[in-house]
Amino acid sequence: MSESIIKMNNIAKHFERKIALSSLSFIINKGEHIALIGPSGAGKSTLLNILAGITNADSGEYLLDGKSIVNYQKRNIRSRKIGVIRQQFDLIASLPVIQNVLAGKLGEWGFFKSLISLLFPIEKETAARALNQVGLLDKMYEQTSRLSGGEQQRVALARLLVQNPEVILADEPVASLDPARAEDILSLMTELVKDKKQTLIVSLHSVEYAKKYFSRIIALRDGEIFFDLPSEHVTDSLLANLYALKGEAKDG
Amino acid sequence: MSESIIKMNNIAKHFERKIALSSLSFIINKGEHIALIGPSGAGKSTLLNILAGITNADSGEYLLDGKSIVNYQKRNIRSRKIGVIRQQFDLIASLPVIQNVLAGKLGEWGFFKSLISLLFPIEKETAARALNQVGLLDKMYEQTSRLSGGEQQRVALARLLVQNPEVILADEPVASLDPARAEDILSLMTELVKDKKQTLIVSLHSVEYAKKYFSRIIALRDGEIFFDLPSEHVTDSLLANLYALKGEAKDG
Amino acid sequence: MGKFLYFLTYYKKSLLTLLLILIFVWSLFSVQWNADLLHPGGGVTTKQIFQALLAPDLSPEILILALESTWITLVYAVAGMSIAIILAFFFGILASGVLSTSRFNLFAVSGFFRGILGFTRAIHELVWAWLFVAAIGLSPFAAVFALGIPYGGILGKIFADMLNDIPEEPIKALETAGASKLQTLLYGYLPLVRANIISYVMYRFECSVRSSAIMSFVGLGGLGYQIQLSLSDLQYDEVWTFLFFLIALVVLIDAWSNLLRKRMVL
Amino acid sequence: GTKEEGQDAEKEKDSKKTDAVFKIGAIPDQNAADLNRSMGELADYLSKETGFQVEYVPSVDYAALVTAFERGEIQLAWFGGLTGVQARSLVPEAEAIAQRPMDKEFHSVYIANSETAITKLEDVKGKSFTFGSESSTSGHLMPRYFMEQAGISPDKDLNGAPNFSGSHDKTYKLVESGAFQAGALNEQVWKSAIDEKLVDTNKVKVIHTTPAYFDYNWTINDVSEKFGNDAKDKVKQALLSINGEQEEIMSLFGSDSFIETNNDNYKAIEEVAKELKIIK
Amino acid sequence: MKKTLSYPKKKRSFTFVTFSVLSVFCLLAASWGYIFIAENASFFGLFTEENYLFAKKFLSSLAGIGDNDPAFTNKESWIHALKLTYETLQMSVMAAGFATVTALLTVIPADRNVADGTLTLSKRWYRWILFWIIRGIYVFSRAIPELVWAMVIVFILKPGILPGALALALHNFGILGKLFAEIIEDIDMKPIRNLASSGASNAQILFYGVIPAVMPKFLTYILYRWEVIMRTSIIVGFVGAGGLGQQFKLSMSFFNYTDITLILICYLILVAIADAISEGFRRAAR
Ligand SMILES: Nc1ncnc2c1ncn2[C@@H]1O[C@H](COP(=O)(O)OP(=O)(O)OP(=O)(O)O)[C@@H](O)[C@H]1O
Ligand SMILES: Nc1ncnc2c1ncn2[C@@H]1O[C@H](COP(=O)(O)OP(=O)(O)OP(=O)(O)O)[C@@H](O)[C@H]1O
Ligand SMILES: [Mg+2]
Ligand SMILES: [Mg+2]
Repeated sequence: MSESIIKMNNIAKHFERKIALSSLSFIINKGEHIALIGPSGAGKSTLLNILAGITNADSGEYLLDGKSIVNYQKRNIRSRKIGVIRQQFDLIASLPVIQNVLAGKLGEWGFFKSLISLLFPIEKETAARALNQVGLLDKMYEQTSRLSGGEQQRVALARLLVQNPEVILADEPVASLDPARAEDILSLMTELVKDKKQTLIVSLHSVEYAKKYFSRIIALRDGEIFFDLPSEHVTDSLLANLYALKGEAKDG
Repeated sequence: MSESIIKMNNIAKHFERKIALSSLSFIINKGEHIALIGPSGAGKSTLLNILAGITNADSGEYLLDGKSIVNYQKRNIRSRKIGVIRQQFDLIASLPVIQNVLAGKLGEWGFFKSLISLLFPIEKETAARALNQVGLLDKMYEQTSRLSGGEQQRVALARLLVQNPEVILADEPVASLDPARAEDILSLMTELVKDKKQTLIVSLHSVEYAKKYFSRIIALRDGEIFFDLPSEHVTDSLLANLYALKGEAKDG
Repeated sequence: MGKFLYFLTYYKKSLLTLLLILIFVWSLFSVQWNADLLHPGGGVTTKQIFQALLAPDLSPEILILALESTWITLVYAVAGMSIAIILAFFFGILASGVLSTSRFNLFAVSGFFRGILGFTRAIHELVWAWLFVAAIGLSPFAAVFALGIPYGGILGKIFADMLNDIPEEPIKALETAGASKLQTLLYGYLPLVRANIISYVMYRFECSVRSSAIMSFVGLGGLGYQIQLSLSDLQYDEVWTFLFFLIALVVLIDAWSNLLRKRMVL
Repeated sequence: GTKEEGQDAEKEKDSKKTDAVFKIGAIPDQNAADLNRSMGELADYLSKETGFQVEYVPSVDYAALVTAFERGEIQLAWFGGLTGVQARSLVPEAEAIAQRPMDKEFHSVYIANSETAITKLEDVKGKSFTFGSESSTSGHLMPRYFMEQAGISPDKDLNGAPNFSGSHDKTYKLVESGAFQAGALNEQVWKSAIDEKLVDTNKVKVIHTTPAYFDYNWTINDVSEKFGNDAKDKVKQALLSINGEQEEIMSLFGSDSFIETNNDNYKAIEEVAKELKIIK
Repeated sequence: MKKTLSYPKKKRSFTFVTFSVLSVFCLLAASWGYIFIAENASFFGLFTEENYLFAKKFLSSLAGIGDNDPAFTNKESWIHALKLTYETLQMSVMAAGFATVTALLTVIPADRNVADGTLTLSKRWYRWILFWIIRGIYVFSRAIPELVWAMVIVFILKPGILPGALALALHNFGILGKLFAEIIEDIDMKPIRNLASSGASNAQILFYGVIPAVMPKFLTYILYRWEVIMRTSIIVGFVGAGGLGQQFKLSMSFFNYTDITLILICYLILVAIADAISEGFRRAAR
């Protein structure tokens, strides 16, 4: 079942004079679970943004499910293929939980349906089922800003369940959580994704988690692929090299 | 040389109905390096604030260098005993780096001296030496807000060097840094402190770092001491218990 | 030279502050500072005004009149604000450019609407009032429009700025979930600015009450009209009564908006 | 009987087929409360006499009244000399129809606070000074004219720029209180203030009186379209037939009757205003 | 997995926010109702041919049509107007300056966090009394519009720039005081506590912690208020407090429409300049 879903060919991206990604190539198969690691500024977020179609690469080719990403300009079409989850600031804090979850349906709804739903939530069932899966059913009508960091992360997960894309991208989804909560979210995420055979690409700061929850690790450094290996082949010396400092003064 | 510097006896503290610390007792010797760990809401920050004299305990006895903390009401006297470092938010972002470093001298200076120094920094030498030690000499006149997170943490460290207290408290000093920078700061901190035989108490989220850089670990959970052991005696099963979830719903 | 630049950046804020202080000092030279500034009888008048402050006219007729004028003042303020909010909503969204799809659109459309908002708020509401009275006569609508137009400009600009200052992550997240521009407005921009915009509108409402009070100076009723009549008869005690009603109204709205800000969750 | 009159009025209204309100106004040159009361009564009187539904519209500002008159929102207005000229130049059909006997020979008085050493007009040089409204004939235009005739430039020779108090009542009150050392106002307001003991003559004194000029008048708008061709004559008759019986109304005007006047009487004022560059 | 879930019901409660929303609707209905019914105003009555003609006549008078010597083509009028513009500029700067100085002098005791001792980390009983007195003065001075202050002050001071500046300053003193106090109340306490823990006294905290943190915001507000003062300066002139406004009132009384146009042009230029300068300062201070 090694059918490829993402193909990247010589992807490059720079901001003003800063090169964020230089000539990246890799292939990702359907159903793979991938961790993206690397020091600050390595280009993880940039890569995920390109994968999500939020940022456009300067050059190179990006095929999503066999078709170039330019065929996915319409957001509601793209949203069925790819979903993104980041830290809690992805949610609209001033809306109730249920609205944030139902936002995963916006790609399917028209303008008036979404306007009405803002006042009288439609498809409550869908939202309830997703919230139940992440264990937050009782917070359905709570204001999102009142939830703790870990709970907000679960709400974002519930939104993705409602959106139900083929590929799920996550940028440091557990950076601000304590160890217990972080592991909780990661295991929940990998569990839920397995059911539906979705592809998962997650950037992480912690090598420990990357090894524990993901089968393949792609390491970036200075915008290049430093290594791309199955988790069990990643050695401590490789990691030490990956994170080696080039002198603090250079960052900032 | 096991002369005690901090003695805590049945210290308790609550906020409204919430018990943050319940009847804590321990002794810390001069020159010890201690890591404080525990899940979110365990009371780490509260304990550090009490140690720093910023918060007063509801009950119990706290002896600093043999005298009760009430004898240190005068801030400039206390500041020679105890210094605090937290995340970058602790600096005055709109002042230049040098002023933030020299603020460590405020306890010694009179009003007019400090007013003049705000316009024409005095004791530049002292500041320069401290900044050199943390490797930021070239950023002396930079606006503090322009520095990166890691650099700001170093500025806070430089201020402590100038203040030169006997005990240094740090609340999650590396929470927002990537692994390389986090380790860099922790090793720098423990290094500098060793030279002057200062006592160091640091709260951390990462058990890994706690074991690597500190000789003694105090673990808090629900406002009580869960364990207080030399680092090498801390086992994985102890840690698993420490962070065990009681159901997400209870936090936040 | 390098050293000079260094000096400039290090002391930039102090130098700017110094410059502002110097400009202020310059303005002080426009006045000849001597006893001549005061009317020979200024002292007497001051005394009379302060005596009246301690003994405002509390006779029933004046109180009823004050209550009535307070109501009219409030009516014009509320009506003016409702027009201002409608203007600000549409113009603010267009001026912020959050709905623009292309870069050209962004600059052309938002530039154009920012220009309109800038013009409407550049002219003081009393000048608008005078223009309207001259054009459509002494109709209550002259007062309502005169309030609504400049306030629409102010609110619209702030609204646009707030929309522009929103962190982009939640919006990006909505977009990746497949939301169209209009849907991001509904589910992202509007809920995110709601609390801020409401508290700003409340603050402006308080200002509009004061503005509505002075609309009378072009002949439109309200508290200002009574104040002007009493002042022209030199009845300082009545003036203070009316002023106390105005202050009470302002304090009430201020208290309301404070409470609302506290109760409203972000 | 009053009942019959009421019925007559009713009938007349019907015959004109008009339910438009006939609005009168007056320049706010005096105590606003008094003005409201007397003008209200005048409106009642005119309703009774002419059969129109007459209403008094208060105004806070001279220029605002002229503008309202121009827009046809006011049918009949009590103007000063200057505002009347302004109004009639904006509405060419408007006509001055009545004035008080005293308006043929009107005067302004210059007053000064008793504690100052001012005894004659020339003494106001270097003193603080207040006019009434800038649009007032007797409170600004003519006093300014005669000051210039006497060699005093109000913009240069006084202590500070001259103030515009807004009304005649306010002028003498400000001078009495000492807020200003000297001022100029309408002689008739001054006299009635003395009669009614509103002003303390120990504190204020008259230092000069101007020569005579034409002043206040009733000016009627172009009303034939709305109220019929005879409306102007009716109103004029009603005003001219006021006599001692309508004491309440006339107390405000400080007179007991109105006499006829016409636009030409005010040519001189227009000349003065042009000379002082107040109108073009 | 098509099992129906029993999800929670939305709880509805009558909160202060719902109360406010209801009151707003009542106020709206009452206000518009009053305007349409009690004042008998008709909106469509505005669009009569008569009104159109007046508006047209008025606008063409402003544009100087039919006037063979409009003020805005006359050199002397321009010189006079520019002199007044200059005066108005001085008046507005002076007003902003007075308001700032007085607000700065009073703002420290007017902060809630000073009164309750969280900022200074020490309590004094008299601080609350001082707090309420100063806050009361702020409310008093800002609730009274500039125009009313000006009307009172021209009784006391001779006509000119100073009464105008004072009237504007009195009103803005209350506004700036309140804004300043709110900024200090919202200050981030962490750096302050840290300064305290490195031994700074109250005065030192003020200079090293509070002032650097609030100064940029203060500057922004001062400049922003100055823009507003600029706009309002024309208003205080209406009652004789000097500057462009006084001339505006006189020209209105004498129906010199082109003069009014000229003054409005100068006024708009002034407002535009004020906007540009204050924007420039804010940029530079960033
Ligand atoms: N919008 C931007 N404008 C300019 N430079 C940018 C922008 N976004 C990213 N960069 C730069 O591109 C490089 C890669 O950034 P990126 O955010 O992808 O790193 P990252 O691996 O996600 O780092 P972190 O772990 O800190 O999140 C960095 O040097 C960053 O400074
Ligand atoms: N000012 C306060 N008011 C009310 N409750 C408080 C306050 N400060 C702390 N608490 C409560 O006291 C408990 C201990 O808090 P503390 O901040 O010490 O935890 P912590 O161990 O530092 O957690 P974290 O790892 O999240 O920083 C928590 O339940 C917290 O909610
Ligand atoms: Mg990143
Ligand atoms: Mg903490």
